Amino acid sequence: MSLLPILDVVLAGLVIGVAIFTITARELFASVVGYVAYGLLLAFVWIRLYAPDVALTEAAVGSGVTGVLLITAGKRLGALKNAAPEAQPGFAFKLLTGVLAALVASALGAVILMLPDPPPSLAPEAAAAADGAGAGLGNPITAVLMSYRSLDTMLEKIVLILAVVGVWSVGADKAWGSAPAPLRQQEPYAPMVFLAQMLAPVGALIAIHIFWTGANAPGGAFQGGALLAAMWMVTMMARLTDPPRIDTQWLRVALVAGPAVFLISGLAGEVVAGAFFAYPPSLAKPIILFIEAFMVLSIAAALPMLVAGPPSERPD
Amino acid sequence: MAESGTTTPGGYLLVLTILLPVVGMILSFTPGGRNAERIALCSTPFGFALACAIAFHVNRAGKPIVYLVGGLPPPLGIALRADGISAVMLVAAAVIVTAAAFYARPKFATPDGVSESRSSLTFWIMLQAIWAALNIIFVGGDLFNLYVALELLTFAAVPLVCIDGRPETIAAALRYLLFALFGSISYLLGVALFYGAHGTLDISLLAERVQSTPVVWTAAALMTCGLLAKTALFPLHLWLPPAHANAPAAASAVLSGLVVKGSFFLTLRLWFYILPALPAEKVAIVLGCLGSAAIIAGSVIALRQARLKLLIAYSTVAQIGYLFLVFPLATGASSAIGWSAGVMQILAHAFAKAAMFFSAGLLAEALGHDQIVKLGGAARVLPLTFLTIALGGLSLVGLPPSGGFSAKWLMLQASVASGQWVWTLPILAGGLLAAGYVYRILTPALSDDQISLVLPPKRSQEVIALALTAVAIALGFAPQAFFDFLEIGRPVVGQP
Amino acid sequence: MIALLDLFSIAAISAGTFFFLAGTVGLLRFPDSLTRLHALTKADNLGLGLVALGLIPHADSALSALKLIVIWVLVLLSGGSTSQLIGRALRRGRK
Amino acid sequence: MTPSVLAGLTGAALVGFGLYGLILHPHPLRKLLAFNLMGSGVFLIFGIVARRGASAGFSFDPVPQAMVITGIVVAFAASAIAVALILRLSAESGHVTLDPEVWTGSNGGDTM
Amino acid sequence: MNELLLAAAGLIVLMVAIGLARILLGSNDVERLMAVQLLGTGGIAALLLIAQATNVPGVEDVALGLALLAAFASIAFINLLDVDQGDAEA
Repeated sequence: MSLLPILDVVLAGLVIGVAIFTITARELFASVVGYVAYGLLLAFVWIRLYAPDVALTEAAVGSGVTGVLLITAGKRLGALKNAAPEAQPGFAFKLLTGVLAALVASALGAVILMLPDPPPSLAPEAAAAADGAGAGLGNPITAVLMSYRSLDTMLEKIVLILAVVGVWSVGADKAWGSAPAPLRQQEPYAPMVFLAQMLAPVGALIAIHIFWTGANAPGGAFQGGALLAAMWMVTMMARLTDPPRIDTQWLRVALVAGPAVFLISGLAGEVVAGAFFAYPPSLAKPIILFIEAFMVLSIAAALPMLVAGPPSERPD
Repeated sequence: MAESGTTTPGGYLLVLTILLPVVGMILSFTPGGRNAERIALCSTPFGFALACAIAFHVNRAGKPIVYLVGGLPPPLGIALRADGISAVMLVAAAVIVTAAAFYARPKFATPDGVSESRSSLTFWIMLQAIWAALNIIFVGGDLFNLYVALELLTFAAVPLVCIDGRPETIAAALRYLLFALFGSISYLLGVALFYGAHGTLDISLLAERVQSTPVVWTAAALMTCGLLAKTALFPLHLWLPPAHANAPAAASAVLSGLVVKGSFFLTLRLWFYILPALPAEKVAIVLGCLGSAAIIAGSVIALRQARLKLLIAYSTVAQIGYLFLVFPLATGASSAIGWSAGVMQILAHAFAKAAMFFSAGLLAEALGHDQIVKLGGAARVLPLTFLTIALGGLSLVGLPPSGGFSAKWLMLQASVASGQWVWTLPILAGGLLAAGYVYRILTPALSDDQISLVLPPKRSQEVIALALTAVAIALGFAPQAFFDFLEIGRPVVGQP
Repeated sequence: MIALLDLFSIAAISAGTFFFLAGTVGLLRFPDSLTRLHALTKADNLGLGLVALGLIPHADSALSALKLIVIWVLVLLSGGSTSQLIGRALRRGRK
Repeated sequence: MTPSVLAGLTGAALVGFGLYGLILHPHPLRKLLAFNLMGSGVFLIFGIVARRGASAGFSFDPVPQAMVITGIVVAFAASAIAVALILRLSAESGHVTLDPEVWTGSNGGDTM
Repeated sequence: MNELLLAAAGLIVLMVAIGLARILLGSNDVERLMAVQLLGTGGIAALLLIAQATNVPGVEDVALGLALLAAFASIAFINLLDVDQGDAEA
């Protein structure tokens, strides 16, 4: 396969080129477009690293939802068209920063070339243990996330709730309890409504499919949840739905459902399987899928709420 | 290490101490409203009991207690471990969080007439989240798990800084967040390199495997750099004073007393637990120099502050500097003294500083401002508050009898015993400068000027603050058994 | 049979690649934004369709073949609607 | 040059660019973009660690990949909080600057 | 066969690269949105070809996700643009 290395080099060059564009673009808007394109490109690099799960996550969250978050922010700032009214840093400072960044990058590059050979790996252990606690999960990443590093995954969902509270807390006192501002102010055009009406149901179906296959193939709770979140945001942008009030009970329950179910199962593990966050081997797969289903729900609720921002004072 | 591979008796307490505040958070958030404060106030005493139980188990076993999450051993699974210093920190965190919760009750109770208010819900959830994150940091045995905990800590601390919504607090919070994010990503990069080099992130397994290679040095440098940014060691301290000075007093106390200690604790874990095999004398000297610079710079700037809370915040910058003297002092033959000194300094500062911030908050509410020049005569109208400030100041300056005195005395002993005389200079100079800024607060307050109270302070809040300084003072009488307890599970540095 | 399918794949994928080439040439050579948009969306969507078609014989299962088709339909749908919206934005506010 | 080495060097370069932007850009939203770029560079380095760990019939080591997924989520949550703060700051004060000089007037303090 | 797939993928990636450079470096904001379109079509085509040639499992799902997300990003950008214009007219 002689073509593959050339392809890799072109890809790396493209990623770096778009990254440079993102950093150096004069306007904020151009920079954000560059960032979204960059995220989609990174998905390729992840495919080349045999990491389809990460590719999907990076595309969905790293590029898609983060991109929308930044665009929405730029729009609300009203600063998209001329984002740099501030004093630009001086040349000496630029040079100094450039030298520092170049030093860090080259040291890092050198160290990466020095990583030990043969490389250490937990892949054999993970493979051997796949019959154990992660029983019947064909996707080792799901096994790692849900079984071996269950504490991390549970805490990561807690981080999401905390971020939602953090974002809400930035709002005004008197707006507390009301809904965040809609993602679009005026009536949308017909093509956008049409697209949203077609895309959202198909997308939701695909999201659920990706969650479901996650037990055995690339995909899983996070990727499925993120796609579902994107679809909810599509309907918000076409004004088919508006963000819910933040004191809505179903919203709160949806946000905590994932970590709460995870936590309860974790505590039950002490009774059923002899340790917190342990699963009885015969039931591991159904329990994991059960927990993941609720995590999909929590993620699908949390990401759009994070993008929608704090509750807004205007009664809409 | 044989003990790292299996769950020990009492190990389940480690999971519970993490899960208790997490459950509290979830329960506070879902129904919202007044439940949040009820749950927080009820759960903190339980947390204190759990921390004491952990300390009891560690003491009885005489070695660290371990829990394997899910019964799965590292490197694939995550282990939780508590040694002497973890247990002490757990107890200290529980005490200060409990004190902060009860102190904050009047200010952050949901007002009558509304079912839920922004600042109350945020405060109670974030307080519990900080507590959860700190508990994970104190008992976590896995570097990536600790990364998640660090992020949890940041996301909980930032909203507390800007909870009152003034623009300057938001700017302070944003600056804090950007520093903290830089810190986390730098830490995470180090984690990636450690995994790439040694195939595990478990602290005790890594300790067995690390060698002095460029990869390990780079990883350690990146992680240290990130942690220093989060700990606000000079010259990365710029975010701290505005953030800590602008938060409400209950939050400032937790931020200054505990949150910065979280990332410092991980720096200790990194150098003393993972990398004891590395010849790190130069690193220790660099950290010691930065610490010394922090002591001097922080104290000098504190001397020049017009606002009381900013003065206390800059004093935190200085007191953080002392912590970093542990690195040169806790190596070699006299390492036990240096280690004790470091832990004593963490504790004494945590309690004294929390009490000082509580008092500053009471003072600002009672007088309507916290300008130092306008404090004339305040000590006569607020005697308990100024008693607290004076006793806390005693510990910060390092006068006997106090925890601060013990810490600085032990540091001096360690520098002399290890032949590193040079470190005595910043220690003594810092003490003098601290005396200067404490004097600056107390002199006008003790004058005969007339001053009127806007609002008399709540006696319960004054008592809580006083109780915390009492702990800081009582630390000065810590028996030898306490120092022996701190030695449990400490790797011996510099002796192969 | 296998050879025939391979031949079909080769033909479809080559044709698809050609359309991508054509799209980029259009993008570079056409004088204004609207015509460039025209070149890009039409040619590239056709290109993707042909590539997907060419890969269908290699799909592991009927489900993956179906997914390839769904991918194309999705891209067509979103490409059609968004280029309409981009076109409208271009016409209204040239900047 | 193997693909994983190439990706690793790309990751290192991205960390460099991100760091440059993070320090240099005065606008906090641009700083945030740079932070995300830096983050993706770090994740790529996790990616090559995972790819290098291919063995025993696996084409990758699942542990670092799982960590990247967790890391991406956390980075997004961070961005969301930062955006909320930036928007609130501009709504309250009309300008978005982190320059501490601007914020010292109200206290009369001499913050550094 | 694999060589051919890779050659096709390489050509498409090259086209995408040229297109991206042309679009991003131009000075027209609306036209920059085409970058996302370009990646949504060319990118997915190349992705499918590379994955087929290197035997990465489950790539159809990734491509499905990318297709959805490309549409999602485009909608968000357009949402922003015509809001801006609406404001300008008002």
